[in-house]
Order: sequence, then C-alpha cells, then structure tokens
Amino acid sequence: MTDFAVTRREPSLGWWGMALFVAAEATLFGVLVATYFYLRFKNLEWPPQGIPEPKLGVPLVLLGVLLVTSVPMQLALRAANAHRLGAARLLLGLASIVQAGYFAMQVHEYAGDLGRFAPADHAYASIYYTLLGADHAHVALGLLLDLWLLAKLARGLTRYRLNALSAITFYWHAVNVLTIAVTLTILSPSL
Amino acid sequence: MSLRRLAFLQWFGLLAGGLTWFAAFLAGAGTSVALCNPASGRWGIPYDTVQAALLGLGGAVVLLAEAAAVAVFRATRTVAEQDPPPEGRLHFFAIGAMVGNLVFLVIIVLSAVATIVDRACHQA
Amino acid sequence: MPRAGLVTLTAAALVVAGCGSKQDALSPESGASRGIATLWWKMLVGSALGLGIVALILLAAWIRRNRAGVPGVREGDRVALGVVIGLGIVVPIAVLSGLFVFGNVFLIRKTTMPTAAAAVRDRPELTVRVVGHQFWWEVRYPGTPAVTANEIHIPVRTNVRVLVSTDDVIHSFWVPELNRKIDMIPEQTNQVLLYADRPGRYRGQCAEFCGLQHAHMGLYVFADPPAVFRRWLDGQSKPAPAAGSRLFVDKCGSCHTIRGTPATSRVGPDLTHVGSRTSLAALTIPNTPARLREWLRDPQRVKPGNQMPRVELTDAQIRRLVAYLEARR
Amino acid sequence: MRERVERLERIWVARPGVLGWLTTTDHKRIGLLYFWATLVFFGAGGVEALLLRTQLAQPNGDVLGPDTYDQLFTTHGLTMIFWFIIPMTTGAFGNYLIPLMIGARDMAFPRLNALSFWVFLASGIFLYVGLFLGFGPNAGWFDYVPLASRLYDPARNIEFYSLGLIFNGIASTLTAVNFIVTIFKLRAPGMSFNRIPLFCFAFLAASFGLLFALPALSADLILLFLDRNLGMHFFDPAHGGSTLLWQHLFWFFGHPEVYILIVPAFGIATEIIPALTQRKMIAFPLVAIAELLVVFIGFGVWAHHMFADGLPTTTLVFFAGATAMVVIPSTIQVFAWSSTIFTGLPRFKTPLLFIVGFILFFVIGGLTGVMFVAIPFTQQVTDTYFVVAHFHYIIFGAAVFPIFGGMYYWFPKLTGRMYFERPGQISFWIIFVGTNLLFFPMHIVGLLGMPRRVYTYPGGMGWTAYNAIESVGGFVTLAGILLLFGNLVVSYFRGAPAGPDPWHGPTLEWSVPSPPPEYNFAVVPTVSSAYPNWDEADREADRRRLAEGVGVLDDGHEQVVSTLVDGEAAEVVKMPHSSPWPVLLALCLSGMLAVLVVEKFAVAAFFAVLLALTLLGWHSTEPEAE
Repeated sequence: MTDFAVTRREPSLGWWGMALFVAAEATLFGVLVATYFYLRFKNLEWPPQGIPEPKLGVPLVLLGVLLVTSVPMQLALRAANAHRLGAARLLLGLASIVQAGYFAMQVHEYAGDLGRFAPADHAYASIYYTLLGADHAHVALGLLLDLWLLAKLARGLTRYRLNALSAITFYWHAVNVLTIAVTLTILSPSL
Repeated sequence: MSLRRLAFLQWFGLLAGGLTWFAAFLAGAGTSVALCNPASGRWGIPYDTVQAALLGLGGAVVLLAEAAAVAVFRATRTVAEQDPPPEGRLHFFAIGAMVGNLVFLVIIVLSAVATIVDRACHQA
Repeated sequence: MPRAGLVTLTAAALVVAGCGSKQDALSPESGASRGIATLWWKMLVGSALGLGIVALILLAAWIRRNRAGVPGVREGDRVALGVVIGLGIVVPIAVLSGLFVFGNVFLIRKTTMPTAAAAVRDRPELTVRVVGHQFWWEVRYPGTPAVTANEIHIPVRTNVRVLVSTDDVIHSFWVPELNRKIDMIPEQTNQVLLYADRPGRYRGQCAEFCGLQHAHMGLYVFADPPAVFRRWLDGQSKPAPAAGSRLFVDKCGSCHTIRGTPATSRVGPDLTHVGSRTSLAALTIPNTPARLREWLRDPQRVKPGNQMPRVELTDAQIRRLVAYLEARR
Repeated sequence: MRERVERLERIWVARPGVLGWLTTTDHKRIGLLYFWATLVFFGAGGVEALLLRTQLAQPNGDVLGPDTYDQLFTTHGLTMIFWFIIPMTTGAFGNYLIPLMIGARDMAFPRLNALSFWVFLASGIFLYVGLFLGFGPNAGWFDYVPLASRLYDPARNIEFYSLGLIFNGIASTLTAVNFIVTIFKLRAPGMSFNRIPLFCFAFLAASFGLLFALPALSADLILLFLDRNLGMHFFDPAHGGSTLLWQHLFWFFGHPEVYILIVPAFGIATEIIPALTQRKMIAFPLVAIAELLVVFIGFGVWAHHMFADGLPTTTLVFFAGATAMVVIPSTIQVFAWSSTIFTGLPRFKTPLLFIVGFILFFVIGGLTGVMFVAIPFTQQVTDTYFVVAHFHYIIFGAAVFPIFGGMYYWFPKLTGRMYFERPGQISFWIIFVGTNLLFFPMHIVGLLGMPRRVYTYPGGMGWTAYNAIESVGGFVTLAGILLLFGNLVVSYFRGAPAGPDPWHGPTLEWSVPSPPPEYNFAVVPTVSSAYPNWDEADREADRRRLAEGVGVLDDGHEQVVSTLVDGEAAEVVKMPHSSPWPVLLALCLSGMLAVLVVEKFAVAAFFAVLLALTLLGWHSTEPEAE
C-alpha cells in the first residue's frame, strides 16, 4: 500500500461496472421508447379503438413516490461513508420499503390493465406492456439488490459493501430517471 | 490560460461536437420520419424551419467546440504527444477534437442541406 | 392470336440475338440506369487512383525493405504527417462531399419520376401495379381488367410508374437495365420509375431474400412500341370464353382465376392468358407444353418449396389441362 | 529478488487439471479458452462457406437443397460474426493482451470475464444444436420480418436464432464492460490517456460500440420472441406494427457491428506495424481518435442498409451524410499505416505481410463502401453479390487478415517458441491469392445482376465462369489456412526458442517472459509513453524496484488501480482468483434460455431461481476477506 501514494479518491471498479451496465440498460430503454413513437407515427389512432387512454393520476403519484426514494438512498450512502452503519441500514431499509410499496402498486395496476386489454390486441398494447414490464423488472431487480445488501450490512461494513452500496444507489438513481422517461412515454396520449 | 480553463476547453472541444452531431442527427432524421408517416404527417411539422434550426444550432455548437480545441492546441503547442499529463493529455485530445469536430460539421451541413433540397416523402 | 404471336416472336428473336438472358446493371437501357452506370465507371476510376496511391507507398516501402538504419526508434517527421492530413483528411472530405451532392441531389432526380409539370411537357405516363408473392409477381394495369404474372409489358419511351406492394413477405423489384431496385414492403406501397429507350425484353429478379425459392423469382419486362403494347393490353383485358374447363375449375379453381369462368381465386397467378406468356413459375421453366406437363405432374419437384401443392391428376387430365391452358392466349 | 518472485508464484498459482480450467479467472487462460473455442466455430463457419461455394460452383447446382442452403448461409454469417471474429478479437486477443499491455495483472472483473466465456460457449453450442436438429436459423443473419414471423417460419428455427443471439449478446456486453473498466482503471501508473497503446484504444472503441449497439439487437430479438411466442404485434402491420421497425433496430446494431468487427483488427495492425518497422506510429493522436471516431459515427449510418426500402429521400440523406464522413477516420488510418511502414525500417516478416495484405483489402473494401454514399448507386447494387464482395473484403480482408497476422506475431509470446518463417510467408501468399480469387469476381457478378442469398442460378446469365473461379478461390484459401495452422502446430512442438522479445516490440507484453507468468508483472511497471518497452530507462527502473522490493504488491492478489484520465495511482485492491461460480452461473443461464425454445416458461423460472442462488454464492465471499 505504501508503494503508491493515493492521489485522488475515484469511484470504485464496482461502481464503474454498474455505471456501464446502466448505460447499456439506458440504451435498451431508449430503443423501446423510440419503438413506441415509431409505431405511434404509423397509427392514425393511438391508442386504437377499444383500448382506453391511459389514466394520469395513479401513475404520476407513484412516479413521485419512487423519485423521493432517491433521497434516503443517497443519505444511506453518505452515512455509510461516514461509518454510521446504523443510519445507513435504517435509511436503506426505509427506501426499500417505499420501493417495495411502489412495486406492489405497479404490479396491481399492471394486472388491472391486463384485465382491460391484452398484449396481443394491437401493437399499442404490445409496446405498452413491454415497456412497462421492462421498467417494473428493473425495479424488481433493484429490490433484490436492496435485500441482498441489507443482509450483507447486517454483518457489518466493509469496503466491499460500501462499494456495493454506492453502485446500488447509483442503480436506483438511474432506474428512477428511466422510470420518468417510461412513465411520460406511456402517458403521452393523455398528456 | 489557467490549467482549469484549458481542461474545461479540452473536454468541451472533445465531447460537445460529437454529442451535438448525434443529437442533431437523431432529431433531424426523427423529424423526417415523423413528417412522412401517416399519423405524425398530419401534425403540421414546420419541416424546413426545424431542419434549418438544427443546422444553425448544431453547426454553432460544433464550431464552438472546434474553436475550443484549436485554442487548447495552440496553448499547448510546445508539448509533445507523449508528454506527461495534464499538458500532454490536453494536447493529445485537442488534436483529436480538431479532426472530429471538422467531420461532424461536414455531416451536419451535408445532411441538413440535402434533406431540405430533397424534400420528398416518396422516391418514385 | 396474331398479336400475341408477334410478341412471342419478338421475344424469340431477342433470345436468338443473345441479348435476352441477362440483367446487367452495366448495360443500361434507360436514362436512370445509364446515370448510375456512368457514376460507377467514374467511381471505379477514382477508386483505382486511391488504391494506386496506397499501393505505391507500400511498394516503395517494400523496395526499401531491410535497409540499414538505426534500429531504434524515431519520431514522426512532418512530411509523413502532411500525407496523413492531406490525403487522409482534406482530399477525402472534398471528394466525398462532391460524391454526396452529385449522387443525392442530382443523380437521384434522374432515377425518379419527373415532376408533374415536366411530365406533361415531356412524355406520356402509365401506371402498373406489381404485387410480390412467394415466389411470383402479380401484375395489374389500373383502369383495365388486365391481370398477368411475371411478365410485364410496357410501352417503350414512356415513363411507367410501377406501384409495388407485397402480399406476404418482403420482396424487391429489380430490373437493373432499366432502373434501381425497390423493396416491396408490407406496410406501404412503394414506387419506381421504369423507362426503356428501346424495344426489347429486360430480365429482372427478386433481390430481397424471401424464402425457399428466392432464387427462382424472375420476371421479364417487355418494352413494346406503343401500338403493339396497346393491342397486347386490349387482348389481356378480355375474359376467356365463358365455356371454361370444368376440370380446371375443379382442380385449379381454389387458387387460380380464369376470368369469365367460375374460377376466381386470387391465391395463385391469374391464368386467363397464360398461353401468351413465355415462361412459367416466375421464369423457372419456359412455357412449353412439355414443361407445363412436368410442372402439373409435380410442381414441388420443379421448384421445391413453392406454394403450389401437388394436385392428384391422371395423365389424361394433365394432357387436357395443358391443352386448355396453352390455348389461353 | 528470487524469493519475491517465488512468493508471487505461490500466491497466483493456478489450480491443476481440468478443474483449473473450469474455475480459472486468469485472463490469459480465458483468452486461450476463447481462442480454441472460436477456432472450432471458425472451422464450422468455413465448412459452411465451402458447402455454399460448392453448391454455387455451377449453375443449377444440386449439392444442397434450398432449405439446407438457407440454414447454412444464415449460420455461416452468424458464426463468422458472432462466434468467430468478435470472440476471437475481443475474447482471445483482447483478453490475453490488454492486461499485459497496460501493465495489469488481470481484468477488472476476473470472474465476470470467466462468465462471459462460458456463456459465449453455451450460446454457440446452442446454435449448433439447433442446426443439427434441423432447426438452424434460416431467414438470413438480418432475419427480416415478416419472413421470420411465425406465419412464414412456423418451426423453431428462429427461436434458435433469437435466443442464441441474446445469449451471445449477454456475453459480449459483459466483456465490453470488463474491457472498458480495465482500460479505464487498471493502467499502470504513468499511462495517462495520451499514452495508452493504440491496440487498447481500438478495443476501447469496440467495447463502447458493443455496449451501445447490442441493446438494440437484444430489444429487437426480445420483441421478435414476444411476437412469435406470445402473439404480440410489434412487426405485424395488420395490427398496428411495422416490419421496418425490425430493420431499423437491427441495423442500428448491425452497422456499428461492422466497425466492432474491424476496429480491433486495426488495433492489431497498429501493434504489428511499429514492431516490424521499428518506428513509432505516425500521427498517433489522429490514429487514436480515428479508432474512437469510426465507431461513434458508425452509429449514424444504419439506414444505408435500407436505401432500397422506399424510405423518404429526405430521411435517407441523413444516413448518407454520415456514411460519407465515416470514411475519414479510415483514410487517416490507412495513410498513417502505410506512411509509417514507408518511413520505418520494414522487415516483411509474415505478420507484416498479413498487415500489408490487410491494408490493400481494406482500401478495396473501403472504396466500394464509399460508393454507397450515392443513394441511387446503392439502390442499384444493394442485395447483390457486389455487396457480398464489399463486406467480405472488409470482414475477411480487414478483420481476419490482421487476426492471422496477430496469430503469427504473438505466437512466440504465447508459446515461447518461434514459428517457421518460410511456410508462414507461403501461407500468406496462398491465402492472399485465394481470397482475391474468391471475392473479387463477386464484384463483377453483382454488377451483372446476380442477387445475394440465392441457392442456385440459371446458366447463360454471364455469371457461370465467375462463380466457378470463386469456388476455386474458396478451396485455395482453405489450403492456405490449413498451412497456416499446420505451421503453428508444428512450431508449437519444434519451433526455436523465442525468448521474451523476439521482435523488439513496443508494448509491455514483450517486457515479460514468454509465456508470461500467472501474475504477469513481478513489479508494477513504470510507464512514460505509449511504447513502454522501448523506454529502456523505465525497464531498468523496474528491475531496480524489484530488487528493492518496491511496488511488488505481493500481499495477496493485489492490483493497483489508477485514475481514469491521467493514470495516477489511486488505490490498491485485491482481485478475486479462481472461482467455480462463473461456470455454474453460465449453466443456469443456459438452462433458462434453452427451455424457452420450447416455451417451457415454468422451467425457465426454475432456472432463474437457481441463477439467483448462484449469484448469492458468487457474492458470499469478499475479496478483502481472503
């Protein structure tokens, strides 16, 4: 360790790995959003007859709730950096509960939509369910990461776990931004 | 010029031109797709205005980036390619940026002019 | 029958003359194709120059191989850097910008339909509709009842607007001696200009991979003098005599049409005037009684994977069908 | 000094036997695994190509039926692109060499690296299982809908295509992430961005290309899978979908893909040229930026594959404009390479011969590519053999030639033995003549109107003689390739000892013994230029530091991490070393994707749970706790 003077603290290797993974995922979402609008350009009726326009209320409220969780995530990272393990666990746990609530509500909404129209009805329905499904899947993955990290943090803080926390916090920020894009795209016929 | 300022100019010169071209490219091509499709074709897109604006804005940013790259290049004239950072790196990226921005500018101009001149939704 | 005979005779003469069976982008027979071919020759010369310069540099290096020198490491010199900047940046930007403007602003107009105003002043127009199928071409002449397959007749020195679409997968309509190709896309109708300077038969072929028999999806364009074309179109517009063949209706009617008879299905080609065509199965075989018999016996052996199933027919039935079809001229 | 090296050897020692290979995370071993696996796929793709050429050797050939032909030409394209060139360059060359060139001991994520390989291998096996069951992909590598939709392709062929490529894409994405982080962060202190060897710039560019291009392909494949198996309508115009959507997404990936194939080959060329001319590359910064620029602009040209689609002209010109200017990075490099050879002290050994061949092929293929700037010309020749000629000049000439040259060039580094020079040069000439015979006449038949992807053609079209020559050329090429590998195999056993640095090479891999030890560098190397092996003072400093025990990092699997831009030492981290989890995870993933072919979604979910458990196991130990 003494052989190399540490000049500057930069993000860890794990954080970089996560950042690049997120870049690829963001491209995937970009492609799906482009698909949505490409199909929309071609269809005189969007959504087509027989499929209701998306309702604004619940999705926008849920989006707001999800965005707020970025705050406790970032605070958890700050607490962990300051070696306040208890606070970090608490904040992460709090964020996870809200995120889980968001996810449960979204699954409920998704199931409700499936009762009204099916993915096989029209290209509109296909991209609607695929885009939302991809977004929800990323939230679900984030929840699994939260759970794993909480389990790890239960047994103390190491540099490895701190790196994991910074990567997972970044992941959630990114998912939240992607969710804004997805939600606005999905709601665009009603905006 | 201070090192901080040179560093800013270097990154601006290296990244701004390319990102601007790609954004203008996606916006320009996307608008043309919108213009020529059944649903979006009825939205009354002011096509020539959009393309001229993209040409003007995009071209301006790329020119600024080119100017920044030239400024960094001139400020680091005496530095060799493989010299230690930050001066060596500033010089190195400035050379790359000068070429990159030139190419981006040509693409923006060629496609914007051609899309306005060849304004046909059907090639028959 | 004389007019159909005349057409067949013209075609036969062309085959004998040896200029029938090719689809050569470098033997243009229209302004559009000539423009493209001329550009090709110019680009070829330019390319030879470019390759020549690089090859010369490498050849010079080879001549200087193994020469003595400090086996160490030397910095780049200014001349070499000048070569990279000049030949690697400045010249190609200029040349490519020129090519871009010439090809995509000027030449592209030559390969497309003239604007409405120019057309009135200039030349008459005709519209033909071509629909791609696995693996044949349906040809319609809007405004007339004429429907044919795989062999398009157009009047010579006329701007023909070909509207192309597809009934199944993506195909590409391409007659290289007359113009560039155009894809047949399910969601839109595309168009391409056909124009022939001289009467003749021009071969074309499907250019987009469309399945098992993509290789056997050819077509002919016959460019005829306007009067001959007019007579041909009148003939093709007529229905067949009402007393059709019951055998045909029973065995073939579920897929094919012979106008004027109860056979009206549009799955396969319209056979009302099949006897006037020079080839069968999209140029897979010539239209002779012997080859038609072979085809009817087992289409899957002649063109494996095509959409026509093998129909159980006795030899006598095949003979009767062949006689009936060859008479549909 | 001796005991320090022995201590490093004890720390980094590999597990013996097959288990050692299955659990390895050593970038060199993974590189070799990639090398052997991709060679097998290269063989398969080559056999397919020769079968196709045999069928086309004469008109109305009846060696292959249309069904077999379609599966073979599709699989040939897929194999050569996804299972040969990309894994050969990034997987084999990149893995083996990049850590060595930047002075690192391994990749940034060694276990992820192993996972990439096993997933890649599984994807290839999966594709070929499909082919041998008679369900090889059969709609071309571009797989246009609606031909590839359930309606026109009802069997399972396309599932082997879509799932196989999703698999392969996962592996490539992981590799790309790994390379980027490795090149960003694991450079030896002193290697600032302007001192990164051009080889690494090339792989950085290719990795970014993969990272941003593959998601489009993955999305496209997922949508296709949903269309075919869940009745969705993305590509069905009758229900609001669009067939052009498939093409846009496919080529958004597909064109950058071309640059992803050739840019690593550029990197190989820019290594071999300085070594064999004993001269630094002319215009180093221009070449470095050109490698990045070509991939970047490559994202703006995709619709030139769709010029005949009937898209609006006003749209096409955007892509034509980028197509024109994407040439500039390549012209920069061509003149930089050729003038470096000219002004240097060239020794035309086999590797340099392959690079000269590569430059000529690349110029020819590039010039025919330049022609596609003119939209009407493209519309005339697209989907003909002219295009087949063009991209084979690029892919065989500009990607595979440097791969062959690189095999000769780094053979002494990998094996410690020299190859035989004379047979090497003969193999070059045979391959050079063979490939020109094989591909040049394709230009002509294309202009004479021969379309692509036809399983046969009639006589009397003026195509017959050219096709016969092409087929002969195919077998000549085969002979040259057999000689090449024969030479390497014999040299492996009988070649003269090569020593650590037979070429007086410019980069750090030549500063270590051949083959390199498990830990690569006994001491973290000192770097002060992009040609560190030529900086004698630095190498002397390394020897001194090893004697003094400074910078050895022998407290476990240690690795120094540097700052991103200027390559200053930032911290020392512990790297994971040999793990069973990657191969287990790859097995779970393979199981999951394989059962999707038969739409067993419940079984797939079971495998997904297994996969999550494997991930838990993977992360149960922390490197610092070793």
